[in-house]
Amino acid sequence: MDVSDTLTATFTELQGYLQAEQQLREDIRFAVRDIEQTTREIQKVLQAIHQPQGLTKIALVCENSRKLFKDVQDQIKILSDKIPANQYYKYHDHWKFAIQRLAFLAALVIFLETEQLIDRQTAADIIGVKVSKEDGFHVDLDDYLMGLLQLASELSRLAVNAVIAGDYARPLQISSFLGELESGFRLLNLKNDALRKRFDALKYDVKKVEEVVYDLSIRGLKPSTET
Amino acid sequence: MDVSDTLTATFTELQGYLQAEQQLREDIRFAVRDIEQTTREIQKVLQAIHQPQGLTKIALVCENSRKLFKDVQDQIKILSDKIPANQYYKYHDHWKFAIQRLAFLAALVIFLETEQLIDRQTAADIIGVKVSKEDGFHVDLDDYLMGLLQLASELSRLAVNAVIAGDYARPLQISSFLGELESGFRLLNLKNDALRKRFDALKYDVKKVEEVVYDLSIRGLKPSTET
Amino acid sequence: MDVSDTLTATFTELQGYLQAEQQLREDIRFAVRDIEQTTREIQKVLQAIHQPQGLTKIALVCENSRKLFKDVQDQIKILSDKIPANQYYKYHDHWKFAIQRLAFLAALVIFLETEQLIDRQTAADIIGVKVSKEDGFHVDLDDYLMGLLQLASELSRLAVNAVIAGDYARPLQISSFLGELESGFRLLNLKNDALRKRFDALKYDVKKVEEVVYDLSIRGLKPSTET
Amino acid sequence: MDVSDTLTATFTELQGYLQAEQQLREDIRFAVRDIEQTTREIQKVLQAIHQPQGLTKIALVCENSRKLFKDVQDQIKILSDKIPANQYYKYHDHWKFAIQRLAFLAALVIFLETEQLIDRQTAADIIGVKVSKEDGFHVDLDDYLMGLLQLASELSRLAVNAVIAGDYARPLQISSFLGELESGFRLLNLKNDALRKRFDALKYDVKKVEEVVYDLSIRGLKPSTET
Amino acid sequence: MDVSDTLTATFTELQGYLQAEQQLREDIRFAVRDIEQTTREIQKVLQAIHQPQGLTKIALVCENSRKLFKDVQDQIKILSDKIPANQYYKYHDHWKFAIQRLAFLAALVIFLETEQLIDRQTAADIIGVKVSKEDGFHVDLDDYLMGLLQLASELSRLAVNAVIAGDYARPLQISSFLGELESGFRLLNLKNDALRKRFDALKYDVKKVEEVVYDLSIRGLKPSTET
Amino acid sequence: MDVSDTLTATFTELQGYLQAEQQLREDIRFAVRDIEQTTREIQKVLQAIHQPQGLTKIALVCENSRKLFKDVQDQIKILSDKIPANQYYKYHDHWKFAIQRLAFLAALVIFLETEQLIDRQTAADIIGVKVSKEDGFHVDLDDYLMGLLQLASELSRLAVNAVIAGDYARPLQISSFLGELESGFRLLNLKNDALRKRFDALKYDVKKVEEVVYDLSIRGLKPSTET
Amino acid sequence: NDNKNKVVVDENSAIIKIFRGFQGELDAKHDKHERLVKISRDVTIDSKRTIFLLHRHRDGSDREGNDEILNDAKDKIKEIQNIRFLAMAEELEGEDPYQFMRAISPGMQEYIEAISFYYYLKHGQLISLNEIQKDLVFSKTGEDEQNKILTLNVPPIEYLLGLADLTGELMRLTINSVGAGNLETPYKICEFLQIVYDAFNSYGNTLKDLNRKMGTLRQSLRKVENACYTLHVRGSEIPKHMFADVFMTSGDDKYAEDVE
Amino acid sequence: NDNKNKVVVDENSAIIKIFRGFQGELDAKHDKHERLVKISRDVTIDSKRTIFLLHRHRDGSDREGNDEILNDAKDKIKEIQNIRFLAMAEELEGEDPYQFMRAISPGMQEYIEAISFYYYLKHGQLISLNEIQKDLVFSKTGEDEQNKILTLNVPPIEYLLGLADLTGELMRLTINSVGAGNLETPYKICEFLQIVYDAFNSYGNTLKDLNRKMGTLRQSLRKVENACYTLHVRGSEIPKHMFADVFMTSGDDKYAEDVE
Ligand SMILES: [Mn+2]
Ligand SMILES: [Mn+2]
Repeated sequence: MDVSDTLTATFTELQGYLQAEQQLREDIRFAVRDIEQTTREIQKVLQAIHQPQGLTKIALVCENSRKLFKDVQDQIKILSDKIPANQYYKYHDHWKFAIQRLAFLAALVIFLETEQLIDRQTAADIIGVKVSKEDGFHVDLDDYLMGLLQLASELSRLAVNAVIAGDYARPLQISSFLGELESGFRLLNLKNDALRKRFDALKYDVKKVEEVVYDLSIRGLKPSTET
Repeated sequence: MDVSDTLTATFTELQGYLQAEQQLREDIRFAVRDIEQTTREIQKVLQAIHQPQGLTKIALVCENSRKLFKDVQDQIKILSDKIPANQYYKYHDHWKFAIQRLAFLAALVIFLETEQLIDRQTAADIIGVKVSKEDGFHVDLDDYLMGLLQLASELSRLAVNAVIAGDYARPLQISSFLGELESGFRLLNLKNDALRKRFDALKYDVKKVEEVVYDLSIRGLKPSTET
Repeated sequence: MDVSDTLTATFTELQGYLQAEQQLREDIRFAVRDIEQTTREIQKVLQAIHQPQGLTKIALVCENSRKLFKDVQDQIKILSDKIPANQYYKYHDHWKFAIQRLAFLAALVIFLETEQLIDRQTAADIIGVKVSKEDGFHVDLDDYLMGLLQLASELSRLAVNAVIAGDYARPLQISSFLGELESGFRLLNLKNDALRKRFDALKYDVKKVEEVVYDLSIRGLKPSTET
Repeated sequence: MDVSDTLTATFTELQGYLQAEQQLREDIRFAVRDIEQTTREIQKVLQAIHQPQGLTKIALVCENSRKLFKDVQDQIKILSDKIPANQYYKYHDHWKFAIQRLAFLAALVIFLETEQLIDRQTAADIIGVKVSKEDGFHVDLDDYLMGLLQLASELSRLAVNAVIAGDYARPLQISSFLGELESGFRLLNLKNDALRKRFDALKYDVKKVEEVVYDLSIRGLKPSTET
Repeated sequence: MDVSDTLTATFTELQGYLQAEQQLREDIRFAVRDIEQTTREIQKVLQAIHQPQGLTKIALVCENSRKLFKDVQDQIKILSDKIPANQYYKYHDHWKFAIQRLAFLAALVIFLETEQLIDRQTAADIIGVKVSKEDGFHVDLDDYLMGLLQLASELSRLAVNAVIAGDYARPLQISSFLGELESGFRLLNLKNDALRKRFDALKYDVKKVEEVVYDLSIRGLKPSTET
Repeated sequence: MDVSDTLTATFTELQGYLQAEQQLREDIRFAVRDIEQTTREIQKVLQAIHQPQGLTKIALVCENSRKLFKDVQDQIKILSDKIPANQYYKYHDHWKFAIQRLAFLAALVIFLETEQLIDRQTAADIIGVKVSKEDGFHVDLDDYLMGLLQLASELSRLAVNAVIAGDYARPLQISSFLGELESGFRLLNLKNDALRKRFDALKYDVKKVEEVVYDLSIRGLKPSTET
Repeated sequence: NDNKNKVVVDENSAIIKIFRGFQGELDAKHDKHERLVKISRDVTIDSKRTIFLLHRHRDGSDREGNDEILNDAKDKIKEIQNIRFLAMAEELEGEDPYQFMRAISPGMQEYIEAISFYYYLKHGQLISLNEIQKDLVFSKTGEDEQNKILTLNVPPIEYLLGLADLTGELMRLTINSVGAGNLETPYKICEFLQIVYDAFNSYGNTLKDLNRKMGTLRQSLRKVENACYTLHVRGSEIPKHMFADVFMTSGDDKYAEDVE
Repeated sequence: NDNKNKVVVDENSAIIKIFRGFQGELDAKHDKHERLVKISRDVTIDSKRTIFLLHRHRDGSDREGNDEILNDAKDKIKEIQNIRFLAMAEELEGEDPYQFMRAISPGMQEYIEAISFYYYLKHGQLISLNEIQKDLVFSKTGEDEQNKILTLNVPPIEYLLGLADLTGELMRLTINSVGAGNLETPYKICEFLQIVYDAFNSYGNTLKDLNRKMGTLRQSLRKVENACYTLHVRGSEIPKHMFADVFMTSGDDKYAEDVE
């Protein structure tokens, strides 16, 4: 019959679409797993800064991380090639946490190298994605901001370990950086629950570092070179 | 200070992005509300088919619905103009149910007019969207399928009311159509929980119409013109 | 200390306020409990219509219910005397379900007596409240509508039991009534979640009665007096 | 130290209490498990009524259940001997569901034998407990009522299966019984949430059986002996 | 009809039982509300210890609490007179939290007065209940233990506030007491989920106080009188 | 009937199987309860290290724990004798937490005695199990690792209490140990949710000890013997 | 990979040495788990497809397509056994199978559902655990050229859980049969489900997973009973002279007696 | 719109006539509700911004920016009153305000939080309900050119709920103050919160919404106490000769006695 044949053809075609989508999710899962693996390796490398001699080897540590970021870029490429135009947000949940973590690690590298806040373009370049939604596979704004908040926690820990390692200038530098970062976040009208919650933790990170600076100053250990 | 200024500039820019997004969600909410309003009116118009004289006025009912669909197309245009490229799925949850409902109503009109299953292209045209993700604001495959399943329930009710109105041919036509539809869905490997659950209801719709046909046949009321 | 004293004074005053309110809620609870008790009795009286001989005793059943409604009016008076001006909606949650149930029962009595839809004024008079909020303790429009939706369910059950009792005209009368009621509700833009959800049940009730009429039609049992 | 020693002594003593209580719970668990086992056996025996030939063997089925109820009485004795005075309700949760189930099964036996509602005394006698709290291990009123509500569901299922077995009188008898039961429950002001929820299911059971009677009526299958 | 009349009689009787029970619950609610009111007053009196001058007024604070405990004893009497023999645990949930709170407050008074752990007999005497289930209205063992765990949290807060008030000895005393308490609890095999969960909080409280003592130690503020 | 008989026979056979398994689970539960009791006693003995004089009595404390571990070995034997070959993981959930706790306690003893990480063989020997699953009742690798993570928390608490007790070298030793442990864990690709979650707590423990070392450093209390 | 780590990890540390060993062990276990999950997922998909295919079977009718459908299903089942389950058995060789039960259980249950559905359609009987087990014993030539027997153990509990799911498919079969005018199957299935339901009920609360499925089982049974009921009351209306006409597919006239 | 409906709706039906009336009434209520939600949302946003602004205030320090911040905040608050709340009062004229409480409550609570935070920074005191109420009485020229008084009623419960939220902001203020080396504010806030906490505690379970906020309030109090504690133990370490140097911003030497 006519109706029946058309209908079967239609549904056979639809079944093709559904299967393709299911396969795509599978592929994404695998691609993201590889990215997460490299991310963990970068993190392992960067942990060295907390060790007694760590701060003396910053250049080497950053260099090694950047090498691994090259791998990340390739893996991101593999992932992003799979995502059809217009469908970034359809699958966003799959890679969101990985991208946040990478944004954090990139920001840490840039801070260690330049004492500056990473901007979105630089973060995107290091990770191997675009800055803007319009250009394709990008770093979502919320995810970039999450990365910055993770950076704050890491730096507050670094301030403590720097003192142990006898580096009294680093806490001042971190304190000033975190103060700026906090001011920046204050400018944002955060709606997003996850971001706002994480932002509250930032204040504690700032406070912790300020206490370290306070400890240094009452003992006369605060380097005077600071302006 | 240098760092501070850059940082402030960066965050002021970011704040702009966040606010724009919040505003966009607000705009989408309003646009979708208008669409839902017209959708309800179309549904009201099409309800007439269940009334005693309803089946004699099908042409008029369909014509009236199609006029309202013109309004929908304009409203969809307003909505889709707001959605930036690549971000359909970021806001999909906002309009998903409205589109499903529209797909159902379009399918009902087509069935009443032609006794055929609406294809995706036709559905998209009537609603005023694209068929394929690549072309922009489209009807998602899952939503189209949901619309078809809603159609099945409506037709099973129509079969009952047709008999009350003395139209004994209509149930046969519906029974055959739903049988085809069920076969079609069987071809799909449904993963999606909502779709699969709704699909189980389809079987009961089919069974209900089959019982009507059975009632007609044992009473010799089944028109013989059917092949 | 100054600050401390002011604070303590403020909070003590507020505590008095809270305690008074709590006492009032307690009183309301008791008053509502009495109303609910009478409501259950009315409902029990009206249940008789579903019994085999029930439909032959409608006049008596309605009369008995109306006697109990007199008690309700007194109990409502006791309740409404407790509510301060302009605070009806502050405590609305306490009696809302009771009023909905009473509106339903009043509507059932009117339907049985006159085959007509109860209007708000009549409902208010039977229950012993005002129609409009300006006049004091009234029946909220949403609650009145909820009562009508409950009526629909009761009537769909009555259609079934009427057939059992051999009354084949009643289902047609109910079907026509529910059809009009459904059309009426479709005119409304329901926002309220509870009403809209209950409205979905109405659709099911209408369908159920349609199926009863269908059963009568196909067996030639449908009285022909109907137009 | 002094403090430390007293404290250890105190807690060692407390541990004794806790261990004794824990042992008691363990014992209760085992005793209840045995009761549940027999309960399941009774249920299995009674399930036979749903089978095609089941309704012809009612006398035998009831007799067999009553034999098993003798075992229950012994097992209840073992359980109740373990419960210290005053502590029935401390451990009530352990056997509450078992007692509800037994009340249901006893009510089913009585209904099958006499078409009457079981009273509390009879239920207590069959199960082997007391009626009143004051006399010791008893059937809690709520649990007895729960048993009755479970009976309603079972009977609504029986109405369906009776028709399959060709017994068209049974649904009428059940419908009338459930109508009475519903009226009875309407007199109760149920505060217990579980009971109230289950009562809603009763309304559904009543409606279900009414629909069975309706199906028989409209097809002229309703036995005329009923008035 | 016969069946119908018996059934109505039965349910009318049952309604009597239910109403009596409901009334009893109402009475219990009121009695417990009064107890809770006094409990809150005692708590308010004892909160003073956290204020800057609080620790200098311990004798007065304890005396004032003990006066209020006299009121509690009367209120407990009123409550316990309402509870029928055998039914303590039927209504236990109504007053369980109040008794836990009272046990905690009694334990706090005893700790402040003697630096000792309150034993069950003392706790029961202060609250005005019995120790053992057999003697009637008593403090359940689990509730007594809950009271002790609440004490631990309160003391960990007190350790912090004592330091603010310049009392550096108190944290040491608390740390040692909580250490003992923790050892005591470790002897118990807690099955009660609520208790076990609360016990986890105790470990946290102990750690918190240890950190206070640590802060004092490392700054040379720890009083040397302690061995 | 044929089908019916086969079915009944099959299900009766399966019931026997289920009952045997249930009995075995019951036996396991009892055996594990005994192990847990001894575990709690060991833990209580080892808690002494946190007390002011605790660190001076380490040898004695370890000796006492080891005596109790002998009992554990016997109890483990009783348990493992019950488990059929190749069904260790069928019942693993019953004892997994107990084994984790024992692994932790064994690791603590070894750390106190040797300042070394316990290896799996040693842990297995102390607990009385095998290392490898081929040899029978063993310590699962995940459980052993869980034990190590619990050790980290315990040591971070010990670092604090060591400072209180005036032992300034211990925190350095712990800090270095935990740093290595963290590096070790970073080598692992943790998939297991529970382990990964617990690993996050390790990071917190490491940070806590770093802060203790920081406090010592900045006050010049850090023993210089450390390299 | 190793090179990268060397930058930061002190390979002389005793702890690091110990953990290097764990790394391999954990990875091996996780990888095996992953592979088993993958196989299990494939088994699930294949089994679901088999069930879908079997639903095209019209039991009780002599449709010529029926044999073909059963043969196709049999082929699919053989394929699952010889490819998927063989791979699974190889992975589990020498392992405690319960260690990976969470990975393999979903596939195994779905397979049991599929094969027991097939068996029911073919033989009108419940397949036994033994029969299921028999198909999952493989003979394999080892490296030493010796034949080795690999057995993939089917725990009775998985068998029960698979059967619980079967009842859902039987319910669907009933609904489809009613639609197709098949009058015998619904009654047969109804009796079958009543026995299964009674049996599962008599097991009590011994099995948590089973408990979870009992609600669905009860619903399925009620749906099947209602379907039989509908058939029965509707069947009662058939005018005698039309009887042969309407039920020509069913050679059974045991329902005639119900006609008034 | 009306034309469209006529196609299908029988306008002679009594029921339809009745429902036509309801349609207008329901729509009017919903529209008012929507408008109030919108105003309330705007109030919330403006209030949140005011609170953000106020957190730049550094209490206890004589920063010249402080006055400016307070003035800016005052302007914002006035704007909320004269634009947002006036509009709200007009919407509610002649209504039972509790009918729309769910719409206006979020904004009102956030506003109470903002104004009480402002008041605390300015006066170091708790703002009273009366004072809040006073600002929400508007005088308006009606159509008859007569002056009319519009009052937007602030229920005591909303006041309490707003205060409960204030405690969170005071906690943040404490954390910021500690960072800024401000030593007086934390102790003052600590005492303030202790009184609020005791008072709310003594109300018991009378208020469900309040109960929900008690957990947060308790946490805030503990955080403030811990902050004071930290200040105290850290302050104890300051070498005497450095004292003036470190705490030059605080003219208060009541902490000197704690220094060993
Ligand atoms: Mn299935
Ligand atoms: Mn806030």
